[in-house]
Amino acid sequence: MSPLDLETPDKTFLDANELVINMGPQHPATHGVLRVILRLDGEKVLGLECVIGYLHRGVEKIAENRTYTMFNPYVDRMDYVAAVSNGLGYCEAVEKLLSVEAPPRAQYIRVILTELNRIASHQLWLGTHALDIGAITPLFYTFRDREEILKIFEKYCGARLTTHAFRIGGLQYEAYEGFERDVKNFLTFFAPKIDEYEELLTTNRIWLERTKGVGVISGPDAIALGVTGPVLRASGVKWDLRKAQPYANYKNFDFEIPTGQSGDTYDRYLVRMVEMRQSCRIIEQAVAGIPEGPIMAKVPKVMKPPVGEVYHSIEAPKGELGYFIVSDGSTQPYRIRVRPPSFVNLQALDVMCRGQLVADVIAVIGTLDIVLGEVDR
Amino acid sequence: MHDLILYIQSYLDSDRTPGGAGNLFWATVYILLVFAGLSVAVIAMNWLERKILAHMQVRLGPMRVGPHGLLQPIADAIKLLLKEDIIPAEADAIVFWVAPFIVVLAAFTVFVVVPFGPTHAITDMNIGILFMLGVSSLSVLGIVTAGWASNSHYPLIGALRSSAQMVSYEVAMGLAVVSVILMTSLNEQSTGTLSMIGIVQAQLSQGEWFVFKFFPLGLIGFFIFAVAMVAETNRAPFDLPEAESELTAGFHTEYSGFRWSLFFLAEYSAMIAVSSIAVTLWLGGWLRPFPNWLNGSTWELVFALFPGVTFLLLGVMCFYNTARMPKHPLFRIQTIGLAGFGAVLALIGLILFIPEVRVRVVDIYWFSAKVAAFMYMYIWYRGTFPRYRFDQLMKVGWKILLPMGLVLLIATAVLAMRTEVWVGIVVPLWQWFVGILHSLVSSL
Amino acid sequence: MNPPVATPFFFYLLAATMIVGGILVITRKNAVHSAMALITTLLAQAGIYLMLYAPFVAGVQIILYAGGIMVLFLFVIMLINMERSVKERQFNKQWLVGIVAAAALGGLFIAVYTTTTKGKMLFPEGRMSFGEDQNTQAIASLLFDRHAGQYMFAFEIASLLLLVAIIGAVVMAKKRI
Amino acid sequence: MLHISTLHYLVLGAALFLLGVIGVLTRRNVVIVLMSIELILNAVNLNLVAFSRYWQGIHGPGALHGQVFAIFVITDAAAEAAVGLGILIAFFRNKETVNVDEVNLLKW
Repeated sequence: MSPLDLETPDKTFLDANELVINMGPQHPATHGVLRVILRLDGEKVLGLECVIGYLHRGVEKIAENRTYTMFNPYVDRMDYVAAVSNGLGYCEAVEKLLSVEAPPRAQYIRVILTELNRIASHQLWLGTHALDIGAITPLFYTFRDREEILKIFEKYCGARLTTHAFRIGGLQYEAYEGFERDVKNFLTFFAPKIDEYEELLTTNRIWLERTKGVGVISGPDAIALGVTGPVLRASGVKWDLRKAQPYANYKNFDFEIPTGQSGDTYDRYLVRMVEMRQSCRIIEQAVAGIPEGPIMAKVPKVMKPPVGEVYHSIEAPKGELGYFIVSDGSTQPYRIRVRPPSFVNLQALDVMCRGQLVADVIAVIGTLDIVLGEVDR
Repeated sequence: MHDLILYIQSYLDSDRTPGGAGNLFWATVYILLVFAGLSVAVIAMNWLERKILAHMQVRLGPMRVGPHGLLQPIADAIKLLLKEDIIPAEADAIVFWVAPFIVVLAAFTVFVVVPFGPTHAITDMNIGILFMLGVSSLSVLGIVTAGWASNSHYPLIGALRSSAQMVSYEVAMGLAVVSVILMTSLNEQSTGTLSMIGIVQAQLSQGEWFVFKFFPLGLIGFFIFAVAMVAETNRAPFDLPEAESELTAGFHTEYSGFRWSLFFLAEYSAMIAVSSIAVTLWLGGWLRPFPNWLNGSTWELVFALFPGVTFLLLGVMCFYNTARMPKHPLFRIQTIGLAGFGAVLALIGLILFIPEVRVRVVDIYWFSAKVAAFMYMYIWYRGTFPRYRFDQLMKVGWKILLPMGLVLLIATAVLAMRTEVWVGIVVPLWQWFVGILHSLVSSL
Repeated sequence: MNPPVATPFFFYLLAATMIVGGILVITRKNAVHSAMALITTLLAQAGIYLMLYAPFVAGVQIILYAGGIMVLFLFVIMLINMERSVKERQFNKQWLVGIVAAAALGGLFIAVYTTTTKGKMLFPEGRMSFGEDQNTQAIASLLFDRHAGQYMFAFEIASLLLLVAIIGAVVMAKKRI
Repeated sequence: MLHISTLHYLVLGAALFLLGVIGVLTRRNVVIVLMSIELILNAVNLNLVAFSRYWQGIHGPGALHGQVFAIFVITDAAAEAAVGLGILIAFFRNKETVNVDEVNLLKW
């Protein structure tokens, strides 16, 4: 893709110059501090360029000056709406480097929390996405239900958003008294709520008109751009790391990978809705099968992984979240590189928005489900 | 003193509108009454919209200022009036200054012809409905100039969108209105009327509301108007000019304080104005429901008691909620306030039971009740629907509503010219169809 | 039958508004200001129509002129970039000739209107007031009635004219059809 | 003068007409020229309606021919404005100006 040429705008209708509009970084619909430079012909998007970095905190650089344990809380601050998944990815990557494995009980609790977090992340996405398209009510419904998940997190580890739930080698906290009951209660509470969301949106004429055929990206294009997660699956590519490269103990569970056909915004919406239901299925199986046993593997107090490098990726709510860690044998990583799903998915924005209208840019930003903390790191 | 009462009495019993009688004094009184009523309605609407929307969205809405947030609109109004009135440096100051007033004037002037009752209108113009449509279309000018004078991208786009939207939906709206005007001509002289009072009286003399006339033609016309009027007032799901997620606040982005509140006022009174058109044209204006089915003097009395009962119920609701207020001393003032408010409402309800008062307000009550139903629909739409995209909005206006309106107009014209077609062919066909449907359903 | 309401006062008020508005239209630099002045003039003229017991024409004036044509004007003014023309000279070179010609025309008007023939004014006043109650119906019967409708054909031609204008405007304004 | 006669309206119409003529003859901005033409048409309309009133005084309340003509003139004005503004846009697109003086090409 060539960079936008802002110096020599073409002539358009009525010989008016092309309109170059700066959307963001202070814009209600860019989900944070994303700045999008739009080149418009009237309301039609001729091209756009994302300007990122407004939330850059140098997380990867910080890692080089922290020990492996000390860096763990930092990853929660990347995708702050799916902090548990970030922690899982990091812990598993370091575990891989150390060649240890978390005990089964820890694995189960990890899966439960991660899947709960996936639901919470999707709920936040649904609320804000619908709000961008103009439906204000789903936002409040999803936030009401997300609260129940956050309560479980709070009871488990004391934090609601940046949980720091996992430790390298397992868990710090044993599941609290009544954890299983709370999770089961949540599942029975939540099942009808998804129907409630779908009732408001799935067959709503205006919702269909706003999302069908908007922001289409084909499967090959999505693969070429490195797009992952629900966005890729909605384009018909059945690629979910939980199935493709099972990590944690996902191979023990029976669940399906939803895919779409057309790769438009509506399919992405449907895929995520089904994913929430599938997450419920996984949690149900996991809660039923939590084994007894230790929650922490034997991990040295001072971690000195052997010299080498490791890449480990998990299926975060937004796509493939990978950690590439290079160890020089000391207590601190030599280099950590994070492959954040939002950052890579954001690349697709230009392809998805060309030829669409300004209002669709909003819808597409919403449907990509980006979190700027993760994009900018 | 006695003369004064007699003077008032003579006008209360007059069978003409003050404008029709050419009485400037009473016309002025009516204008002030309508203006005051409208302002109260806008304030009430502000509070109701927040509360109803909040309850639809599982939250409480304003609760702090006054009991159940009853004083919130007043607090907001004071805040807006005290705010600094900013005129951007690059703006065209005169036009920027004038634009909100154009919008407000257009929104308020239409109420000159709104018939709250057979005599309760400021005046009854021969061109009533034309006047209403024309004057309400003038608010486009205010919006366009507001967007232009702000001298900024977002307001300009918002203003162009808004005016394009209003201009295109006016067409469909006009067609629906014309079909009603054709229906008014179904009398012995076969002369229709454009007068708002005349239209309601035509419904009275024909014995049915126009929404049921030539079923389903009247209903289709009503539907077209009901969609177009939401678009015309820039409300959800057609609130593109104010699409917050795209254009921040549309044409009034650069406005603040008092001037902004004028736009707000205009938006709500325009909503009330178009709802009154719909009520007058299709829902029988001030006529009470079920006049044919529930007739007789007993039912007349029952329906005449409705205004009082409504206010009493509102008062009872206030008392009920007074009992539910927290018993903490901090809430004492609020509790007393709510009880007082309930007492006032109940008192109004009791006053409305007095026969002399009753017969004079029952028209106004039914008219306002129907308009209030529309107001609720506006809030409901806002809570339910996502927002249309601009091209889809235009598609709905030009490719769906306009052809529907044209077909409707032609069909109504044919039926109005040849009533025997309706009585002789369409009604039997319709009954036959309904019969088949009925037998199908019962056989299942 | 409506008694006339403060006729001279309202006439002079509306007439003054119209004249001032008209002067502003032809003197303002900024076309938007001109358009606003023209809208004021048109609305005042609708008031004058009401005074002449022509409510239907007044309604059409509001809905078509002020609400339709002027919105079109404002749209076009906003679409084309006027910044340059505001800074330029506003009147053309033959402005003096133009004013002289207009003054001559005005002289002609004065000459005609002050003419008296056999001691009578040119337009003796009928001094009758008619109700506006049936105005719309009367216009409708002139336009559409099967027997009295002498303008039916003209009305159809007018609709054809509008169609031609729509197509013409689209062809002119659109670059690619 | 307490009574407003037909002549009053005619004088008002004439004044408006003259203003319009001055606008058309002296202004350079095409948009304002078009607006001046609207002024002229309105002056004509005013006369027509005034004459209609006068005519009603002679031939009874049904003689509304002037008002019908006024409606036709308004229709005509709408058509004229649409086409005129269309031409204006085409002109602006090619010459980037709205001055009448610069309409000096027969072909582009």
